[in-house]
Amino acid sequence: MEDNKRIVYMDNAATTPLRPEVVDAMIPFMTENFGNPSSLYDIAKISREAVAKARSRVAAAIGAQDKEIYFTSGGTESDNWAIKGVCFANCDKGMHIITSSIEHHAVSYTCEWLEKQGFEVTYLPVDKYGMISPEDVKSSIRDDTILITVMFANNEIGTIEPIAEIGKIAREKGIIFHTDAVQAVGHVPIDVEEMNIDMLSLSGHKFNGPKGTGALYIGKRVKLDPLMHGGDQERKRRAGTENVPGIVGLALALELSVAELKESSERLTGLRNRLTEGLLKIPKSHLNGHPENRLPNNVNVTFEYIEGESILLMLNRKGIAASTGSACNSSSLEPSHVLTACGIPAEIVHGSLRLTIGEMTTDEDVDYVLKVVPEIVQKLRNMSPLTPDELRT
Amino acid sequence: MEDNKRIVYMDNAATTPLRPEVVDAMIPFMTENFGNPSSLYDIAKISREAVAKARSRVAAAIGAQDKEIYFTSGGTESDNWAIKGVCFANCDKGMHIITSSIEHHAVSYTCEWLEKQGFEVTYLPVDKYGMISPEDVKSSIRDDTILITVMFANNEIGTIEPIAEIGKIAREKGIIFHTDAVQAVGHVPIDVEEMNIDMLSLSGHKFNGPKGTGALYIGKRVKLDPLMHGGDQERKRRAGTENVPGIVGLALALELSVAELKESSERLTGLRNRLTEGLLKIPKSHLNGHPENRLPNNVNVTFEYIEGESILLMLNRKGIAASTGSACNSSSLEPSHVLTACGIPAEIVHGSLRLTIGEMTTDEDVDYVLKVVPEIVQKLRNMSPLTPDELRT
Amino acid sequence: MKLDYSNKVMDHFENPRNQGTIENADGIGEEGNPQCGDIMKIYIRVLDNRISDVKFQTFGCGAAIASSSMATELIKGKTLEEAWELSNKAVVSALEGLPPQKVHCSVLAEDAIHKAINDYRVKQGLIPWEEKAGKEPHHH
Amino acid sequence: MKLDYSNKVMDHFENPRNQGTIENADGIGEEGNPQCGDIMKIYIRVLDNRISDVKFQTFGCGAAIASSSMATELIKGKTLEEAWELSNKAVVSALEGLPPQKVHCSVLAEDAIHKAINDYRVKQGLIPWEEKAGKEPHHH
Ligand SMILES: Cc1ncc(COP(=O)(O)O)c(C=O)c1O
Ligand SMILES: Cc1ncc(COP(=O)(O)O)c(C=O)c1O
Repeated sequence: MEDNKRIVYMDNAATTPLRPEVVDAMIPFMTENFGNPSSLYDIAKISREAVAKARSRVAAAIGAQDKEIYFTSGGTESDNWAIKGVCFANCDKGMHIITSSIEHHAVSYTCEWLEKQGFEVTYLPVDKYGMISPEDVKSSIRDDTILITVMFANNEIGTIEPIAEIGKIAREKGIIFHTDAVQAVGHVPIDVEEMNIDMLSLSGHKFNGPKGTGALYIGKRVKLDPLMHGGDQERKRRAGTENVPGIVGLALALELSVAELKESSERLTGLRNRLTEGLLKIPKSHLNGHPENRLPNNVNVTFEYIEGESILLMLNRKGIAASTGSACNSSSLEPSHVLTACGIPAEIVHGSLRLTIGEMTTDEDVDYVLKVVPEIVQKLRNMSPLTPDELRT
Repeated sequence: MEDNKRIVYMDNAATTPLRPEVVDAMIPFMTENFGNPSSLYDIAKISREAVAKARSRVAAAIGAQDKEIYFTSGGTESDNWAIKGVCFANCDKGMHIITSSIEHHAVSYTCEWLEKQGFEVTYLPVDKYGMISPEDVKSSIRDDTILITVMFANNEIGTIEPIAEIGKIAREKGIIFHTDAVQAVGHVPIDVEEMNIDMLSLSGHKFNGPKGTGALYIGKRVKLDPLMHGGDQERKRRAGTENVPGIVGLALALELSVAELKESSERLTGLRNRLTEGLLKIPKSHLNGHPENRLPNNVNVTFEYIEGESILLMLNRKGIAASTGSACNSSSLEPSHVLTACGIPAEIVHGSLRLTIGEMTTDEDVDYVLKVVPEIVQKLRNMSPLTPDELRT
Repeated sequence: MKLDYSNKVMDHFENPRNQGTIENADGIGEEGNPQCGDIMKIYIRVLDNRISDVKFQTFGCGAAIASSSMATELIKGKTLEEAWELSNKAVVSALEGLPPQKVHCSVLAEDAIHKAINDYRVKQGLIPWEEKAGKEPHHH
Repeated sequence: MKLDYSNKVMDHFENPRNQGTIENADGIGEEGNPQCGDIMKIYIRVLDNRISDVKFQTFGCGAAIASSSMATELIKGKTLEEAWELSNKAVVSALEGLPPQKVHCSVLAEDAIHKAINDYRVKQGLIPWEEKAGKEPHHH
């Protein structure tokens, strides 16, 4: 690491820093107010009331009722619970699930596991922008379809899906509709009633709340099995001693995010657009995801002839934290299933860079990134055997 | 609440206060070191290394290897994962599980749910002290038994089970042996190798670590499905962005507990014995659980003619936080399944009081409790229609 | 044990009114059983068809004790007809609410009072009154 | 992307040695393909049966670039026989280790060098050397 270098964090889709006021709200529940909310004595009552207040805050943030909010250990648990819970509780009605081909692995691997248990899964295709077509959802519905699960916004390319339309179709057919809104909650307006959403997953650390915390909204009409069997917590649907500081932190972070949503999303959209335009000035670069229907904080660009991990390593040297959908992203050497589903050719899929901005991001950060990235792309292109001569320097 | 009253927390089996040094160790990971451990850049590396160090600490505490430790969201998740994970992965070999009739609901309700999925479960009886007999385990083993799950120490009555003997039997028969050691870890010495334990559940907030954190030890020979499908975390076995502060806190708290175990368990045993002897001076009172083979921090006494919740409410008035296995303990009005399994008659099972001491407990606390409890018992007995005249005042 | 009792409940639990027995009571009613974790015993003294004195003994949770205390307060000085009409709902609302899983305790109080009144009537050679149909049952 | 590269890897990644091309090279070897995310191209100049100069071009991750840089360093000035004997293991250990999922990058370097040497041999009218049996394969 170079000393005294500028640090620019542009991986807010991976995780976000906790807001200082959220840390402050959590601390008392890590110190004196440590009571188990299920107990009867006074310090337990403080915890219990804090959890109740947190539940109201989360409910208000997504247009739900308090008793429809269940706290979990994160987006992954919420997704697993929603999908497995509905499938196990409703397999007498049918064993068919509809999902998309660009879901987060918390959804897609859960579906694949259920296939091994005898369920059938339809993985809907997406267009080149990563958009799912409500028509496709409609035409995939069968008599034995018990669940539709489609993400609200994609974590890699930022595309926002037509959730309200899909919700309407599901409601008309009486099929439970779950959405993985981990990347959307706190970033775009959501109303579960208006959008006909039956279940919604969210994760605290994606909106400046704590890691290891999440929630699942479960509408009143949904029948589902627990994923966590055990104690009577969460109205007997999600066992386990409540993570009180985590719950308090998640709820406050969400309330603050939603309160500032309009203002902050305008600001981020401005930064995002400037970043995108600047990066696309680099020759042979392409924007991934939808040009307009996308998260205000997401930029995803592919640079031909170079590979993502080496871009990231060089960015890290310059103090810039970012992400890629490249092969080297995982130990499996598979290129991103999302970019592949969008039809990005295999030869160039490896050269993608995801920059996700956040509350901390400034105009100067964008300037800095727009100065550094072209240099790095050029340096790696000079090194690559694929680069055409006219792009070498 | 009376003002300026003494506060005596004797519900450490429900949850424990965080150690101040553990809070201090967690804070940096809630503030500047917020990186997602799966990422490549420098702040992520700090998180990654912290998680690796935490894993070593947990492994060392129970005699396991680092790569056998998997972090979870708590004891409940560890139990659910261990049991469901083994059952789903091994159902081709058999569908029979052996467990006890005094397990925590995180185990027993999981088993009951698996029964609905077609598994068969043997619930072993216990003697009047809540002891499971290794002979019973042995004679219950069938050709299609794939899992034995027996708790290390009971959460209500503190009885410590003959885990090493059961482990030996399981190993000889080649059956996977899981133990819910949530109440034992950090309180009694444990060595998974010596005791032939294949899987072990633990929960951070039971040894002065954070809530919403846990771990599952999974020995190398165990094949199991994930409970949390999704990202590549935890060597692809437990998906979800790591709760870095939680993991760091759990591991430090465990390391400290184990380092001090001998000393603190001697001290607690002394306090426990004094508490027990003092309470048993009350006429028509009985000790629940094993008189010697019990957790150093657990006292569980039944007082005839009165009911647990009313004892707790009066104790709370006096600043004493405790627990009961009474009917009113849960919304179901069922008396404790543990006391019932020990053969405590239904008429008196309701009058039980659990006092679980901890690091904070002092000699003065014990004195205070021994002064207050007899008064309360007498007050309630005077109110009860069941009390024989000679016990009224 | 997620019980958040009202201040009224806690007051009656901590300072129970009319706790005790009446020697040679005119009527005694007992309801509940120890297996279920609650028993209520009501003693009444009747003068000119009015409950001139009432006492209770209760084995049970906070809500059971508070319900006994409140119910006895509500019938003290009332005519037997008025006392018979005391519903568990009236006890709950006088207590400023009970947690749902504790409402059965108030039913217990109503039932015990009915038993005490009928015990008195039978002792007087009168026909016991009948429980209203559709009354909320006391679940066990 | 849980990659913790050694300082050596990072040094060779950030300051690659022998990066570039050789005009009218005596031998050129290319290995890998863009679908898999890595391609390595090795250029050699041969003088008196020795590798008097060597350059590489690489498309790929940090480990691929560092492996190319290190492998070229290790064969520079060596006889063709010595260069042929360079194993991927030697590259890994010179780099002070590679994460398991990145070891294939070092295999790529070995393979590309072999191809360059055989390209030279064929151009000289010699029979290409054969790969040892049981050599660690370069997985794709
Ligand atoms: C769309 C989406 N779903 C689910 C998850 C899983 O959330 P967590 O890692 O908090 O469990 C993530 C983030 O990693 C995500 O981006
Ligand atoms: C024996 C036992 N197992 C499992 C659990 C569940 O642990 P947690 O509430 O941390 O999920 C507990 C504590 O509640 C317990 O005492």
